[in-house]
Amino acid sequence: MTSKKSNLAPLRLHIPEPKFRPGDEADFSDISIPAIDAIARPDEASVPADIHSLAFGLVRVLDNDHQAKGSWNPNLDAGQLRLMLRNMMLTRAFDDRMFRAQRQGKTSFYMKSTGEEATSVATAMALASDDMCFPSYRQQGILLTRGYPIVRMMNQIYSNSQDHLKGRQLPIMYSAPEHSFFTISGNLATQYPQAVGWAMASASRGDTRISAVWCGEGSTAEGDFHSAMTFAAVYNAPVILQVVNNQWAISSFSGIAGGERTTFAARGLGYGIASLRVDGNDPLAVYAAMRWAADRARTNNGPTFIEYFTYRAEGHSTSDDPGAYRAAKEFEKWPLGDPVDRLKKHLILLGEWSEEQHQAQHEELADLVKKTQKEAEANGILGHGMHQPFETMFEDVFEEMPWHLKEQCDQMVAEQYRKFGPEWEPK
Amino acid sequence: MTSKKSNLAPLRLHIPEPKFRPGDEADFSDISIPAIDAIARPDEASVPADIHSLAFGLVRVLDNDHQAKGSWNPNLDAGQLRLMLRNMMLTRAFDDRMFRAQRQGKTSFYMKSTGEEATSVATAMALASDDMCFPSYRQQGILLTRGYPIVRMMNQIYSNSQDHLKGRQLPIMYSAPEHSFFTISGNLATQYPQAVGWAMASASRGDTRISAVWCGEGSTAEGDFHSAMTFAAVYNAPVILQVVNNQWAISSFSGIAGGERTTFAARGLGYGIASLRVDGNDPLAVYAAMRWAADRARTNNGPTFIEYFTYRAEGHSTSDDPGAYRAAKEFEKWPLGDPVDRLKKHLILLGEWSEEQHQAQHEELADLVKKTQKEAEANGILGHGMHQPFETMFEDVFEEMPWHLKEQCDQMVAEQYRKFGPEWEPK
Amino acid sequence: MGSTKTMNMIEAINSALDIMLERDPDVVLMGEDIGYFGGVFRATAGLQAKHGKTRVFDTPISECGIIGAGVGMAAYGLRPVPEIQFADYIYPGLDQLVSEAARLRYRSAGDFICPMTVRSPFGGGIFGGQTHSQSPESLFTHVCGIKTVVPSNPHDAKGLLIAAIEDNDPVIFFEPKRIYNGPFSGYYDRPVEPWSKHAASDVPEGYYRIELGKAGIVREGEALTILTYGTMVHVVQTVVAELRVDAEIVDLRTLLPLDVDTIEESAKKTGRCLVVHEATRTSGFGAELAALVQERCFYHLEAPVERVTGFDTPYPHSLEWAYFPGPVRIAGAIEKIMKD
Amino acid sequence: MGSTKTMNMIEAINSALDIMLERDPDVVLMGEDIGYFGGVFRATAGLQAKHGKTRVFDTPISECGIIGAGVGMAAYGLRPVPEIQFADYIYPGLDQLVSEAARLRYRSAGDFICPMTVRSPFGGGIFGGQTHSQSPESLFTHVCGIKTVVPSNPHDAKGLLIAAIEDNDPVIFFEPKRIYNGPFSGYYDRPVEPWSKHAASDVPEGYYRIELGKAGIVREGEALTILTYGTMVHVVQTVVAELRVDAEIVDLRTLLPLDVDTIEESAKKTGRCLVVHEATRTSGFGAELAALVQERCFYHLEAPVERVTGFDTPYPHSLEWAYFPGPVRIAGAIEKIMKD
Ligand SMILES: Cc1ncc(C[n+]2csc(CCOP(=O)(O)OP(=O)(O)O)c2C)c(N)n1
Ligand SMILES: Cc1ncc(C[n+]2csc(CCOP(=O)(O)OP(=O)(O)O)c2C)c(N)n1
Ligand SMILES: [Mg+2]
Ligand SMILES: [Mg+2]
Repeated sequence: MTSKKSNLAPLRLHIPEPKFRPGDEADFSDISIPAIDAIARPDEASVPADIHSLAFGLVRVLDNDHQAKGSWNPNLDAGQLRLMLRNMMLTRAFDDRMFRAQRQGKTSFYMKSTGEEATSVATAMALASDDMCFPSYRQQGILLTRGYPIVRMMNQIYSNSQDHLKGRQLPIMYSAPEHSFFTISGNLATQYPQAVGWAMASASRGDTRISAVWCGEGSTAEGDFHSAMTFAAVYNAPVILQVVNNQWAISSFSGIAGGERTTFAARGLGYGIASLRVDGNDPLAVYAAMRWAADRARTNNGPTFIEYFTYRAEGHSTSDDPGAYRAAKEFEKWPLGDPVDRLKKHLILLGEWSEEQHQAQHEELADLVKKTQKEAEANGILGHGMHQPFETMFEDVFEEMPWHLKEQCDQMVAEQYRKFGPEWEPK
Repeated sequence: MTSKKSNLAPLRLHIPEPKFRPGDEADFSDISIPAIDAIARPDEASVPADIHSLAFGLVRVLDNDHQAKGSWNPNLDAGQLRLMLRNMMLTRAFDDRMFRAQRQGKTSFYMKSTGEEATSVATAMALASDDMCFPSYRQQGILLTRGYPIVRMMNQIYSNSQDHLKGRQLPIMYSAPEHSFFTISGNLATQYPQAVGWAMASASRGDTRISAVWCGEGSTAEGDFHSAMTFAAVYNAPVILQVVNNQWAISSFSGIAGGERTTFAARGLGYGIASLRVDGNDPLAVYAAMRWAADRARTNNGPTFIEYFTYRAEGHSTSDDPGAYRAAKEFEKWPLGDPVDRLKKHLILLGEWSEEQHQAQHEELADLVKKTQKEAEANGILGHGMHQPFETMFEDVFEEMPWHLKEQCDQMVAEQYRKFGPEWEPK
Repeated sequence: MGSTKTMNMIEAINSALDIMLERDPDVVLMGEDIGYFGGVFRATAGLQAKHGKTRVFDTPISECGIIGAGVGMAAYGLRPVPEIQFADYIYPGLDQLVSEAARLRYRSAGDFICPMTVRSPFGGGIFGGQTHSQSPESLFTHVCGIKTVVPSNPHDAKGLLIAAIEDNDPVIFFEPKRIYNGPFSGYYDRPVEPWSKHAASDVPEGYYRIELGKAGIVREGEALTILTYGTMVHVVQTVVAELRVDAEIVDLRTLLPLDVDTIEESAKKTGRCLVVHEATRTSGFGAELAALVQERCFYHLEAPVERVTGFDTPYPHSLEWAYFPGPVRIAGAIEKIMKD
Repeated sequence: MGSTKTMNMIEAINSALDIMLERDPDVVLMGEDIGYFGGVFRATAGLQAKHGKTRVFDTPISECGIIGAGVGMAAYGLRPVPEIQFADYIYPGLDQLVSEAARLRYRSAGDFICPMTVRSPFGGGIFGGQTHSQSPESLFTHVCGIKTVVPSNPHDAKGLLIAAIEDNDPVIFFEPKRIYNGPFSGYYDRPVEPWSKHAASDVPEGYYRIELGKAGIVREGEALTILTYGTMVHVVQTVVAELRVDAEIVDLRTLLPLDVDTIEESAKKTGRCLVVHEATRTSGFGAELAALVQERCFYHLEAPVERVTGFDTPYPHSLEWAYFPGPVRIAGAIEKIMKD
């Protein structure tokens, strides 16, 4: 089968491999961090072809000395900065609590966003509250920033009797239209063309609302990603397409998604879409990039593609142990630090925050989450009976229930009687 | 539903529109043709990141004065040039004849490659004969260049008794493994990841054969395209990924595929793949580009992405009338001319060819094709009984025929008896 | 509804789209070559010129993008009506249809819905070979959350399409391309009869609906029940006339939700049942119909439910008339059922 | 074959892959997270370290790319064994499976073939919600040119997987993830029984094949025939034991090509037939089975063929045990059939 011409060297298959595996000492000194304003902020009306270099640079605002610097500095006031910090800390507190709840067997599944909070919180703050968000599963920070009731998130996680989604969805697959937050899918990247379609619809109606979509760097390999980029470019859709490059897709490092040869931000160039690469652990840079992109979209300057360069500090979900595939303590060595920590230090430097305030807020948020958790658990936890009525299973398949689902529903009810005896009552 | 903020301008949906429609006078004077060697030929071992500009330039060799110039000049000898011309002329003669055969009702369907012959013929000449080609439906020039018997192509087009594909495939959907030509699919772009997989397999076995794949600019929008580019980049596969940008996808101009904002060649940059934009009507440029790419692949320098900038001179297929959606005579005004004409003039300029020789060859090829057509028609034309035995319909679904297909085959045979009487005999 | 006009299937579909574009600013058409050109089968001819480029437009060749963008548009509040050029090419968009369009309402408990109608020409009989002839309808009937509709004539096509567009759930609307221009007797060697000779070509010019989920009885009869849809409705009619058998012919029109009452009543009445479709046999929709009928009418049946279908092979280009479930195959099955 | 060892499903699958990697240099494994990590269910654990990175490797998250590249590798001459992480995520790769892998041999008249085995965990019962619980097997049985296999125990899983990999046609190999670590009685509130207590966990360490297209009779009986596969084989066994009904339980193992002889013989013998699967009901594989059995055994049947299936809704996260076709649903159907 193989045909080897003697005068030609044999071909070789390259299989990307991360630099560090369990047992190795992670060392990120080869990651180069460009200086602030290595590329200055261009005008929002810039033509994509003129700003290619942004896809290979790194938008930064918070410097190593924790000062906010350069042309991208969004110049937020202290109140906004504190709110941003609080939203990120709330997200982290929520994640910690819910992770524990899963470990305690109160639900089936959970996913933390630790280390990546800026990519949800700062982006949500830079958008208008009615701009439509199409998140992946790791953007809980958007909901918390937009003031979605925490107890509702928990009810969903517990699939309990008050779960707005009737226990149908895996934990964390929220849906919140009144907070302009699209229903989360378990299927990666499907939200990408949907966000573009939503933006196209908004534009076709002369609306003023734009849309924004998030996915992981691993998910960029799906065909949906490409369809979305193509449609966004062709119709100049008012959409912001974002990739959270947290270096890992379950156990696969970013090289398996194509990260060895170029940046993820570069993907946008091929479509003629303005593309930014941003320090995803710098909440001010994230805010500034989103703001720039949103302004472009709002002024009919079209779509923007953004890569947030960040790091997934924890496991992929409660179902995996990162110690099995990557070096320990990678996050601690991550050259771009931790977004919460960086914003905290910046605020302290500004004289607008202190270690004491920080510690107090930490405790306050932990308490808040704990208190809310109790409230949610009063509505039930997974697998302990306080779920939605069984018949709800047959609702919402269609607007009106067709005969075959009615029959199946009756059958299910009869089965419950048989199972639990005549005392059983459909709730 | 629509929410209009009074202080914001309404969004607008952009729908791309070609510059000319039926009734308009086409004018391509805005297409800028860079000078030869505006970007010189880089070393084959160049790193993709260092040669971005090639994706926005235009690889050219044959100048307006019909001389071959510059660093890309492949310096083919006169014999090779004449062979290239002959292969292109043969392709055109074949197309003309088969188009007419369809019009005469001898088959159901045909697709010409007029104006694009260089993208098949010159590429095939630049590859080794055992490099694997994954064509779309418009690369008949590869088969003709590689010496595939013309009569076999015609038998396939007529779905006749000698059709190697047993009348199963739509006309022109050839398959020729002994000529390293993959079975053509009706589904656009599916061959893209397959070509990458083939190249990965070859590399993993230490083979020396590379693969090459073609699709139209319209087809680049499919998710398969993106999967292929991603896999090619990740595994550094020895594959040449080509887009024949002939400006049209049935009735849709290239802007509907994303051609308004950037070049198609630019698509490759986002993956970190070396990318070339080439004058597709310049057979020497096409040859040179493919040669460069093939050398890269063979030396483990990885994949290359090539856009051939060309023009679809005729209708999409026998099923459409281009006069219904584009300006008449666009091809005549195409600034990059006709590949056959350009190579002919070059050869004449070199003193290696003459109008008389050209005319004679034109007639010789027309005769050859006509004679072969007779031969093929002796094996039958579509719908006139000389087809493959009916039972062949059930073969090759699986390697061994399972019981249900055997039953269905028996049923079919019984139906034929009922239909045609007891004289009927399965052939 | 007003006056009527003689229309073929394409004209009836075009009329439905035109009316819905007119009535409802949320309706948007998109697809490959459907804009200026009016579609490869001309179903959208003239609609871009009339309703504007942002209402009727060409798309990139990405079925995933077409359906995915459609889901997003529907979530915004529009009623997109994408066209997939051939049903054979729906697979790249299947994930967006089955994992997204069909699931939106359920997974969001009604927060987001997907009132999208995906139109697609399907079926064979036009020498389209294996990639322009497929009938994948059964796949969609297995996916909960999507409705599947197949019209068999101009009148139904228009009324069903309007109902589909107005439906608040995703609908896949398969148009039997073989009968776009005229009903098909099943005799490929006879001249094509135009729609104008068929009663169902008398189509109201205005707005009307045919309810989804309701079958039509094309011919009443006592001897056996024939369940069919699309192109095969006409082939079955030819054969029934030839055989002079008193068959009740049910044109299902909507495969999901199915009109089980009409089916059950008819099968119980006649005690014999034949299912006819063009799709491949194994796990085709005929399997569901046969299973259902024997489940619900077992004690009324005097013979097994028979299936006449395409063979379990790809649709072969040159041998399509040996493949097609034509008059001979149908006649054979009817005779067998009546003998049993 | 040599000596045997106690294995669970995962270990048996891992052993089959290991042996095939060893025996045949053309075998290559690829998929999301299957390399260094060994797969989210650990089916490929240790295989990269043992056989090298170019034989067992991680892929980008693109099911289209995985299957598409697999088709190309198979055309080259390899025997790729891609993993799709969950069957729910197979749709983005469906076009490459149904339009390419399944068609290669036919459309090229044997010039190119596709000896590829796509492995994918499927089915529910692990609180996976609607996107980690689906059973889409019936879709594949409708597509001609592809074989569909579902093992129900470690012994079969290994033998069938080896046969699938050696088969010269594309095979989709669905692994019921609920029983990876132990058979499932259907009583979710009882402790999980490990495979070690089950006879079928006694697995030869070496190479052996179980022929595709052959069902297994799990229990002989006279009172009724139960056709099932995967997880449901075990649930059915529990119920049959509880009801002390003399059922013949047929584990289909291969859905396509189907072992029609075993089915027919059994159904004719018992005169009663129940089909049990976890997939949604409408157009599920049970429809094909019911249609076939009544077609071929009509005059032997004393009751309609019944179907016990998942409901026609997405798999609901928290209500999964009301959704699952468990002991109560099966018992009800058996009682009904025996009464009829
Ligand atoms: C279509 C599809 N394929 C596979 C999966 C399984 N899966 C879930 S998450 C995941 C990794 C995603 O990685 P990335 O996109 O980088 O996002 P991150 O988890 O890092 O935020 C995979 C493979 C899926 N959910 N959907
Ligand atoms: C998946 C798929 N979608 C749609 C089609 C229908 N179709 C056939 S050719 C074509 C246009 C292709 O245009 P392009 O890629 O530019 O190639 P060209 O014909 O110009 O060579 C379309 C839409 C198809 N064959 N396959
Ligand atoms: Mg990631
Ligand atoms: Mg084209």
